[in-house]
Amino acid sequence: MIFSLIIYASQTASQSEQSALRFTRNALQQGHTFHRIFFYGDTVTSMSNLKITSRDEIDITDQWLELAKETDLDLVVCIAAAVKRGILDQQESKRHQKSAANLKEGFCLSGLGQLADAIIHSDRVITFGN
Amino acid sequence: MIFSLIIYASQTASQSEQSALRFTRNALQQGHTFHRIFFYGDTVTSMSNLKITSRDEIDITDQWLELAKETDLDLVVCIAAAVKRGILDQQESKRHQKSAANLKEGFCLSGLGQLADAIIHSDRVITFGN
Amino acid sequence: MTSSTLHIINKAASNSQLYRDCLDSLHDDDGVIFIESAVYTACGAEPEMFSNFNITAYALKTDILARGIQDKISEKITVVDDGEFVELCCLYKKSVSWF
Amino acid sequence: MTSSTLHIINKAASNSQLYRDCLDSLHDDDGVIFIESAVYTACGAEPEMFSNFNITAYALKTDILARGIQDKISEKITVVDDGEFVELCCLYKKSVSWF
Amino acid sequence: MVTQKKLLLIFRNPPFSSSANRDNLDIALACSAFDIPVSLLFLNDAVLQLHKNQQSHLLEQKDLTKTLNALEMYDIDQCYVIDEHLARYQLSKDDLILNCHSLAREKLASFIHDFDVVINL
Amino acid sequence: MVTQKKLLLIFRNPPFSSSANRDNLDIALACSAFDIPVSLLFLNDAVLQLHKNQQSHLLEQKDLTKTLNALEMYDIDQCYVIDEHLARYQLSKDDLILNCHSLAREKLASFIHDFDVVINL
Repeated sequence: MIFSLIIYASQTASQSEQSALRFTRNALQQGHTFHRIFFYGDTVTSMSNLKITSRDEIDITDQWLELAKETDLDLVVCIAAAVKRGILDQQESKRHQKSAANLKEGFCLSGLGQLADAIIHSDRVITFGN
Repeated sequence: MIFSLIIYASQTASQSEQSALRFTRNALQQGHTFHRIFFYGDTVTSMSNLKITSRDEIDITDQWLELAKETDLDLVVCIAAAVKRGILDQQESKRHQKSAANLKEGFCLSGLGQLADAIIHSDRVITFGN
Repeated sequence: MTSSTLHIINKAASNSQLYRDCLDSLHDDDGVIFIESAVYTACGAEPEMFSNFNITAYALKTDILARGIQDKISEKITVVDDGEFVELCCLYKKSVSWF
Repeated sequence: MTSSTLHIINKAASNSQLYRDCLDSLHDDDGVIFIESAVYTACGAEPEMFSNFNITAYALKTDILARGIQDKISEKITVVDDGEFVELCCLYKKSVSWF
Repeated sequence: MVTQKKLLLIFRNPPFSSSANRDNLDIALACSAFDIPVSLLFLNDAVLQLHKNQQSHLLEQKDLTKTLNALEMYDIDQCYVIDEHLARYQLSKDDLILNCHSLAREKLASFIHDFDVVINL
Repeated sequence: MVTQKKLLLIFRNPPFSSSANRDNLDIALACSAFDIPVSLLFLNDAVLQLHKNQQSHLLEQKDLTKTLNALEMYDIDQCYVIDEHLARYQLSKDDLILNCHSLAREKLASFIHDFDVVINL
């Protein structure tokens, strides 16, 4: 079965991103595939590479990247949600003449069209939110 | 009367920061003073200088800075809340060997001791949260 | 200045647990002010839930006007402007925010 | 595969409006799964509120164990592990998340 | 060939309280541009988002009303509210900025049942 | 000379659901270090934060239990719960990781009345 997920919750404010990650791991183990993981709303602030996680805590964002390495997940961060919260890739940073880019490598900024595409091409769309 | 405020709400997710700003403006007009405005929790993500506000929207963060210019407000962003959400000043950026700093100029990173100090030295502590 | 508390609530009454906790926390002579989405609670019959208490209920004018509900505010509610909200915070000895 | 819906709810029952909306949305043969803070709803008497419906109520084992409430789960609730949660999402035709 | 799926977007928040309503509207516009048939359901406090006479400039916020009014241009004309939820806020359909279908609360479950994908922000 | 103020921190969230409980605890520790007398009130769902036998590692989260257990070291021993809220979750004081005073719900208002500053996250 082909899944897509929408994740809509600040990482610091909820367990949603962790629930979504566990769901993805388990679905992949069962042989299902993922068309796309779409990060929307306040979730996008997790994808900052300036974030500092203390040694006794686990950064869920890095676990998405590890999983993506093994399984070719398409991790899309909503570009409109990202730029208004100060999460920029090189291109957006240059375009808006900002001093830095801070989107974690491995995530990709793109538009809501990617969510529409995910709805069209997935058997199931599951939302994890808060 | 001496006020301090705690602001505890993501700017994108609530009206709280705007309510706090209006409160501050009105209190200053009445001749009250502010010992400190303490930004805590998800509020701190508003203080990113990488944030892009579209032309038809108003960036509340900049209005705090304007008000602070006229009235010498002490705008403190909780350092622990900030670094774990990827909001860094030059010093934290260097200390954690990160590629950039992104705290908006005019805000200051500091510890929860500043909140304790505000409680001790203010006649009223008002929380605006979400 | 009173020795009482100003309770500041900013969510709609559909957050019923928040309202129950706030009600449980109301002491004689406390005040409640409805701001942000809580101004809807100042409409029609809703303020009834506060009527068992000897408290004054206020609602913030700016938030009422922004939501276009100025014609629906209950007569039991004292509508205050932004300046008067500040004055209430001075009048009451402390505030408790419910959000 | 059924033509029914899996309702995924993740808040404690103190969010009563969320639960009312979810209940109003339950069609015959729909399922409900309690995850995250909603697993508390699977304790004791709480699942009663779902008993008027011809639905199956599940609760997520990992979230139950993390909260230390494994001994309190009602017999009416089917406890599922993370893998079975995925299977439920396949079994039901679509999901609606309540948060 | 991909079968056409019917999408329902559920709104649950009052205006100015979170970015969810705007985020959900943006999904509606994007999906409509991809020819996905979109319906909008304003549950509970979300009916307040449709209230006439809002003055968002007082809160220095962007006006969602404009986007809502533009929905028809995007061929999104399937908007629903629940009678009982309107009544709770003493609203009638005339008080709303959109032309909405009203649903009895008892019909909600079968209404939702008919969609293929539901996003509930 | 500054008068000593009594601070009450109100907790309202179940565990793992938001950062509010941890943020509130951090305020408690900081204020205690400044010799502000601190009391903690666990309202409603927040009593669940005190439940024994939690296994936060299953959710890859940091354990708040350790910080709660350290409160006494910081001379914070004024922790309160409401009888009725415990009962709602079929909990007794023995199920809690902290030694809490229990309050009748009817006493809540006068309890809060006695503090000088209240932070309710």
